[in-house]
Amino acid sequence: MEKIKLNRKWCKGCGLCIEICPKNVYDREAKVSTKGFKEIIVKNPDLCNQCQLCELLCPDLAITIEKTKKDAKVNK
Amino acid sequence: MEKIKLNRKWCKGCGLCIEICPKNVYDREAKVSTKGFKEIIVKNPDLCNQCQLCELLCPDLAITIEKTKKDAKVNK
Amino acid sequence: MSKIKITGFGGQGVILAGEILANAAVMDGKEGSAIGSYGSAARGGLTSSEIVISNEFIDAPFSEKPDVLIALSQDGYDKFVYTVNQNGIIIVDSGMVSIKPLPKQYELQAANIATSEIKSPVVANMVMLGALSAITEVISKTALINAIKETVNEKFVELNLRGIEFGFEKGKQIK
Amino acid sequence: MSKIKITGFGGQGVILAGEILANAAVMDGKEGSAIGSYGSAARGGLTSSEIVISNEFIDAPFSEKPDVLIALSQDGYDKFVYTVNQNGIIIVDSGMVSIKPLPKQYELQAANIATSEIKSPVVANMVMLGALSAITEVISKTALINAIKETVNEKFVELNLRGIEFGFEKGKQIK
Amino acid sequence: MPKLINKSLLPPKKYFMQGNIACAEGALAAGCRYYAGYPITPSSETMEHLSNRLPEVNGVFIQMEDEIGSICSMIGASWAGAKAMTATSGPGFSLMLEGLGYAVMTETPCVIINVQRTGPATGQATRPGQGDIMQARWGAHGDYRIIGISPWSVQEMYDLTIESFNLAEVYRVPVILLADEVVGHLKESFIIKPEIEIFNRDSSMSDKPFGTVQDDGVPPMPIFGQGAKLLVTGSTHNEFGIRKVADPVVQDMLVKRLCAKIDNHKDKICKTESYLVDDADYLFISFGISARSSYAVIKQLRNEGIKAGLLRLKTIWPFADEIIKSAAQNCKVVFVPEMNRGQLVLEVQRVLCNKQVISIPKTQGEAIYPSEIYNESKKYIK
Amino acid sequence: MPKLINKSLLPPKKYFMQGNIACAEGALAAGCRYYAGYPITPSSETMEHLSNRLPEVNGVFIQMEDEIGSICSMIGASWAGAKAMTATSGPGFSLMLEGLGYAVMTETPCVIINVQRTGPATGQATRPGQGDIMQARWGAHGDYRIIGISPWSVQEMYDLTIESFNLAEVYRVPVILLADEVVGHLKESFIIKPEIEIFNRDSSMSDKPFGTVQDDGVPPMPIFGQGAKLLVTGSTHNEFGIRKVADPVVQDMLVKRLCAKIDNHKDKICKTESYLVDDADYLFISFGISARSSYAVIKQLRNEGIKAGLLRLKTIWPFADEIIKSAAQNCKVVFVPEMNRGQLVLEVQRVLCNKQVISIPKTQGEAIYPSEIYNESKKYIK
Amino acid sequence: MSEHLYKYLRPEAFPTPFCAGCGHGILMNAILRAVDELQLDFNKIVFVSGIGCGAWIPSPHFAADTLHTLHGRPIAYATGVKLFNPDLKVIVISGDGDLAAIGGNHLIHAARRNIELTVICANNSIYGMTGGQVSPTTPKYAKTMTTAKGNPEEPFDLCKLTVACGARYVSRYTVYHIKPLINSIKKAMTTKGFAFVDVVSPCPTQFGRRNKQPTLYEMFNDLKARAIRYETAKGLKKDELTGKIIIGEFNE
Amino acid sequence: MSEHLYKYLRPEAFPTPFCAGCGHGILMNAILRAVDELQLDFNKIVFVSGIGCGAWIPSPHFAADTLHTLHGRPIAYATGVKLFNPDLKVIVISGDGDLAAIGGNHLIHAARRNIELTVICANNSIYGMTGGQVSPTTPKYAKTMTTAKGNPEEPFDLCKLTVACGARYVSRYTVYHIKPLINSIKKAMTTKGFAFVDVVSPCPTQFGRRNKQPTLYEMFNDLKARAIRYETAKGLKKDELTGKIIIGEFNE
Ligand SMILES: Cc1ncc(C[n+]2csc(CCOP(=O)(O)OP(=O)(O)O)c2C)c(N)n1
Ligand SMILES: Cc1ncc(C[n+]2csc(CCOP(=O)(O)OP(=O)(O)O)c2C)c(N)n1
Ligand code: SF4
Ligand code: SF4
Ligand code: SF4
Ligand code: SF4
Ligand code: SF4
Ligand code: SF4
Ligand SMILES: [Mg+2]
Ligand SMILES: [Mg+2]
Repeated sequence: MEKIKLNRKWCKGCGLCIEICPKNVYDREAKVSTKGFKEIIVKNPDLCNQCQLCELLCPDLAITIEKTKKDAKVNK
Repeated sequence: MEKIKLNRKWCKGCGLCIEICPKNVYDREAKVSTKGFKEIIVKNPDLCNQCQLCELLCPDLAITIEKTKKDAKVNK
Repeated sequence: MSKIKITGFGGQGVILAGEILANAAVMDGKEGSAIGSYGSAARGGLTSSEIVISNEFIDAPFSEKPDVLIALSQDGYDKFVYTVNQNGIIIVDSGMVSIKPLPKQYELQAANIATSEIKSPVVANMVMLGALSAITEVISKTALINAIKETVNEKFVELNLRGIEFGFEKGKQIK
Repeated sequence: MSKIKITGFGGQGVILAGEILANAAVMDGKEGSAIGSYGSAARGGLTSSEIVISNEFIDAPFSEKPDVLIALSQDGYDKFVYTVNQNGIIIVDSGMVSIKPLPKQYELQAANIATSEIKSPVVANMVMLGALSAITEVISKTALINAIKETVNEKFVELNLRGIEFGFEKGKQIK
Repeated sequence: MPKLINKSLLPPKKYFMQGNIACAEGALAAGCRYYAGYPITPSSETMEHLSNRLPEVNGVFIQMEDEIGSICSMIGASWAGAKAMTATSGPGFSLMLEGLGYAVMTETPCVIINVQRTGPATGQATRPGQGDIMQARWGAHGDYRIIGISPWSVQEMYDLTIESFNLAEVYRVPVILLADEVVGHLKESFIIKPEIEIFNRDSSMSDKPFGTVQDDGVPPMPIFGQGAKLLVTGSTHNEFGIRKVADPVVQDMLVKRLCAKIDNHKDKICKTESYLVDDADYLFISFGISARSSYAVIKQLRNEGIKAGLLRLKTIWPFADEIIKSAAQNCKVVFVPEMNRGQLVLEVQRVLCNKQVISIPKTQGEAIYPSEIYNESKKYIK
Repeated sequence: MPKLINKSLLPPKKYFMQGNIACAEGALAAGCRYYAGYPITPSSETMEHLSNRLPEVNGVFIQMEDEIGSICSMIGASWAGAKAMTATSGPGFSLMLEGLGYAVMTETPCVIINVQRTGPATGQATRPGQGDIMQARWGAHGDYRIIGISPWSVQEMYDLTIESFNLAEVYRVPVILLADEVVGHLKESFIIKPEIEIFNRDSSMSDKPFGTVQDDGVPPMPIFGQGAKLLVTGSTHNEFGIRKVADPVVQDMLVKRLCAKIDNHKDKICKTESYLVDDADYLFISFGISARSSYAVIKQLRNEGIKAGLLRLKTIWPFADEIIKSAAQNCKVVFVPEMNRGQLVLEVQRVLCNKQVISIPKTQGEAIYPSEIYNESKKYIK
Repeated sequence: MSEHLYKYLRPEAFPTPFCAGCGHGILMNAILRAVDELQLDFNKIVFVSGIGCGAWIPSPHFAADTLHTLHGRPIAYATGVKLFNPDLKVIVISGDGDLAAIGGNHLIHAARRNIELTVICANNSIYGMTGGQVSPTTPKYAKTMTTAKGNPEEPFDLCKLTVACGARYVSRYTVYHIKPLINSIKKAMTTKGFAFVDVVSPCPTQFGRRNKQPTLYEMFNDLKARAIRYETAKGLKKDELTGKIIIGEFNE
Repeated sequence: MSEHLYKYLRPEAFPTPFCAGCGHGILMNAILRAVDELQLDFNKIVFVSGIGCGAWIPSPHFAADTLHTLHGRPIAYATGVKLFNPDLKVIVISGDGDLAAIGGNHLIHAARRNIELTVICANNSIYGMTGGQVSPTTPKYAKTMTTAKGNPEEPFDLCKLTVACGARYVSRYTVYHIKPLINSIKKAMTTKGFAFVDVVSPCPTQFGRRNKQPTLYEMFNDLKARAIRYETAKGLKKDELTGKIIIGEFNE
């Protein structure tokens, strides 16, 4: 089960996740897609510390951070 | 020249002048007039101390206090 | 069908009188309607009430040409006196109005009666209604009394009824 | 009278292209009109522009049945391809659109040209206008150039002109 | 739509009451339990009466900050399940038009009382007029239909207020009671019957609260809190309530249905009353207090041996064109007395193309009197 | 009224411009120096353009808190001496109606641009419609007249805006430019001529700023600060501006004059354009962008040998009944294409009683296209 | 009123249409005194009012340019007048219902924009003209035509409100406190920016009658009892201020 | 957004119609989190909104009863819903133009009346939907479509305004301050009375582009730089606060 789910259908490529992630988890594809921007990719999922910033701040509700057990309480 | 001018055409007989005058200058006639109230009269003009309260507070702008010289500056 | 107009100035209770009259007619089992019209300022200006009493559905509830004019003030008298139906009558408070010499005109000093006899100038309107009841068939005294009892604030019922009585007596005299 | 329709998605500069085309016609001494229509969301949705060029007063400024369809996106191509006038032509960005086999259809990869040759994907629209000018009589290249110089922000004139040039060359090839 | 019979709230009997208050009582009898309004002469008595009466029946009364707030809050309450009403006069009605259009678009049952005074603008605030007839029909932007009803007596201020609620609920449409200052302030006798016919909206759960199979149908209207997950919007929407702001077909179907659900049911909606119309050579067509003066006139004319008749429109909108056509079939001249510069007459002229249709307008801030109608009509009566 | 010739503000030449911006430039050319408005699609470009341009010509621009504030502030500015304007669309226009009535009652020159979109309610905000025609005529309470004008091109967005100001000044009446989204957003070529005909209000001192000798006259309009001690009121008033809220005669005279000053000058106000009307068997009557599609249709029909003609109403209100009657005299069928459910057609039917008048309505949030008009009319063309 | 002020009046408009004992007449007097003491050019003042008894104060009584507008809209009209001709002094006089109920939005926005207007609220805590319905300044629990059991709502403090919007000068006085009132109106009229004066003006007919103060004099007694100076009020707790009328200048 | 919140959405409404990087989507997430953490019954909530981008937050995205009303009027509609059925939780979500420009009057009156509504202002300091015109919360000197040379007007502080009207709970956060924002929305939703949350929500398209912050990230940096806590702000002078965004709870 992957920790980070990126809903490409909803993402509009604003790039906030890339800028805001403290762990440099996200990046863009090299080529512009038919949606008119370079799609986002989860480049380094393993670096994620589950801070949830991206999930909470993604303006297109396109990111889910699945909590692994040990972190489950971090953001209660 | 009279010191207190009462404009009967404008007065509606609210009675405030009677109540408010510190010198008891005003009174009412005995009989109801065709305007439907007992008209106001200036009963004791000589008692007036020219405080101007009645002039300033008459809601129908019906009272003028002519200032005699000695008091002329009282309300500047 | 009777068309009545009551006229006076604001504060004389013209509208109330009209409503009591129409209501009384309804209590008598008839149809009754009342329209009050206030002057421009609603305060001291000309006021009048149009009452229609009928045994069937009232068509136009106006008293353009009243069968009875009840005048409590000079302005009202002057404005409406020539609108009265040719067989109509006028009941006028001659203490308040300097009247013109006209036929079928009944005079009483309602305001004076109210002030001196009843000690309440505000019931001049009831005095006029009482007189109306005595002078014409338009309304019965009983109906007026019932209407007052139903409409008027309890505290003032007595006063108003006295107005009716005095007016009725006076009406009988001048009839 | 020529009726042109340009279609694509929001962000491809479809509306601007239409305006430059119509404006160019005006600079050529003709009458030109342009109507832009945005999709429901104005952001990424289907966008199209209707241009009419004429020597006299333009009656209805619509391109219901365009003489030329310029398609930059699949959605727009699919929606309008069968509305083209029976003698009309289609100019399509075959890098963006999977096309149907149709006569009088001119294909060029405008977006790719813009990205790879001009290093600016946003001028694909100008590439298409350049091609239009080469393929048809509808508008002269000079007029397009003048219109761009007049309309476009100075900083981007150069870029847009390059789009026209590339498109014009490509157009000549595929004509 | 199932009809209910409710007991009247007030003891059944003959009353002597003001029109505006009879209207308030009619609303209560019809089941109105929400009133939002803003004071304005000559309609304020309705609101004043309801400010006392609604709490007695567990209803809600609120005086809002203005008329815009009033109509909007009324619409909100209707979606929360209320039979809701507001009352106003010209200036306030002018402010409600955007909200009126919203009520039409969202198919929200509600009742607006307009006690008409003399305009335009502030005009003569305490004086009667009938100058808002066309405004009721056309005052909001875009294409739509409403129902407009005109009472001519205190009895009808009661009865037709009930009728207004019934129509609003059945057709999911705002209904405007186009009263005037005369009937609003008139006091006269009227009868409250023991039982009242009531129609309530169909509030059954539905996932299509804005769509029907028929082109002219009225969809069910679930209310808030039922779990229907309603999408209520004044934007163009499909049967589910989903916004479709660029879809030509949805727009067309919606507007057409909003019009057709009223137009196609004219025969059920339109109420008129005929007085001596059958053999009339001279037909008066009127409404509200003007019709009452007209009634006096036809009686007078009949007394003179002139065959005059009156067709009174209780329903002004939708316009009863078929009824009018058939009533006017055999008459020579049609008169339209009204307290404005000629509004209803335009519709009558359109419908009665080949007749001589005479406008009898009055804009003097007074009722139109029988003598005035009589004198004017006599010019055309040979 | 003395006519002035002003130099145009922009260099005279052929331009390529958006309709809404041409409208703004027309206003400036006409002398507009005050704009108050509130953003709304599809009219906002006019305001945006003026926000930049007005300060350049020492004019005043303000974005108000809403449309009510906009129209009221515009009226205030007009009495301070400004040629003043606002622009809006359906929902905003609905909010302006009380103010519109006030402008009529106080005889305040001002111009309202309504770039019509698809209603009712929020409808399809970015899409064209022509559904506010009747609203412009009847939207405010009471009896009144306004002038309503319909441009069909960018050229006319410029020219007829100037004309609107001229008429507003001459007749002291609010003028409504009934544009639509298509002409508002259309970009096309148009010509600015070097000189412009301008009419200004007569602002000479007068103690009777609300009364004239003629029953249908326009009084002079002194402005604030001149020492005229103006009494401006939306209540019924006499020639001096004094409130007369219970005087039947004053009310009657005022309302009659407000109507007559427009009605009696129809011949000067109403502008129409005829295309191939003289021998037409089939007459199209239309306005705005619908007229342009109609124009394409008559050309097509003529090509087929069918005698079709177009009468285009530049002036919708007052309604050009005489012109329409004479244009339609010899035709067989009249068609009225419009982007609503049939509004103008009602007036045409009233006026052309004995003709077959066919409504060609469209409410799809799209322009009405030539093919649609053609197909519909062909059903009646033999 | 002092006869030297008669020149500001249209005598034909008198007697006023106000009820006997209406506070609005006192305010009328106060405004003209202020104008006179400031020696303002009456021909360069435009008085703008809405609809209501209070709105009748200038129109038709003042022999100046007057703009009697729509209910709730005088500030919007005034904005147009002032912006187009800044040489005019523009003074808005209207009721609490007019300015704070239906007109509340124009009030707060004009204050925010700091348009140079003098706005005088003839505040009788009731809708006088339409027969005594509750207004947004009616005290809690007071009886009105539409709150027969007592007003359940909290009223606005219009001074707090306009201060929160950024108004340059804000004050409140009652017509009973006539001299400070006149002075405050003068200050408002000379403020460079938006000025607001909330004037408590008794309505014996619609408010007094229903709340056991049927005459102006009785209403004055009530005002006297309830008035408290702004400076004093600052030291008090919320519940100590219940029922009080804070008078004075609110800007600091 | 966490998938356990998907149940509150209508998936067919996604992707949202908002521009890339629009702050309103973040607010959408925050509101649903608050609802979820409070375990509110979603079938008993009515979301009311006006017209504007912000007004689209609940409608059609939330799988609850939604009432998408007229521009400026959601609070008036909400008043009707709440008064007639007090068992419903009524939450108003709309833009700054909607709530504070055209809708300002309903806002202040609902606050005064203390109607139990949760009002969330999706405040992007601009009219997003109509193309970037100035709004009553646009900072002074900022560039907009109708203030190309910079906004000459002072903006409202909507928190001060609603506090002055008597609102029970008033706060401001930016969407960047996401956790305190969610907590504050929760407090607002459980307030017995009128609650107002002013949410600063960047609009890169219409505001950012014109003011040198073309992306959401740049706008966030600006918010970070300008935000100052209410408690801190209290100690500062007016000019020290110029350009600052005061965040925190405003009721004391
Ligand atoms: C749009 C509109 N709504 C309502 C009215 C009715 N109306 C006239 S005056 C008034 C209230 C006046 O109250 P206020 O402003 O406090 O003045 P006051 O009479 O108390 O001095 C109202 C509601 C109106 N004229 N216009
Ligand atoms: C009565 C009315 N006036 C104007 C409009 C046009 N309009 C739609 S949204 C909007 C502004 C929206 O701004 P805001 O509320 O701040 O929301 P945002 O788009 O910025 O989120 C306007 C003016 C309208 N729909 N109705
Ligand atoms: S923040 Fe969200 S919408 Fe923006 S790029 Fe990342 S995933 Fe896409
Ligand atoms: S949860 Fe935190 S660390 Fe993990 S991807 Fe998101 S922002 Fe980066
Ligand atoms: S205060 Fe004025 S109005 Fe009242 S009674 Fe005295 S003189 Fe008359
Ligand atoms: S001036 Fe003073 S003392 Fe003289 S009459 Fe008036 S109130 Fe009395
Ligand atoms: S009703 Fe009240 S405010 Fe109006 S005139 Fe009478 S006392 Fe004054
Ligand atoms: S315009 Fe602004 S507020 Fe509207 S969706 Fe785009 S970024 Fe968001
Ligand atoms: Mg008041
Ligand atoms: Mg915004």
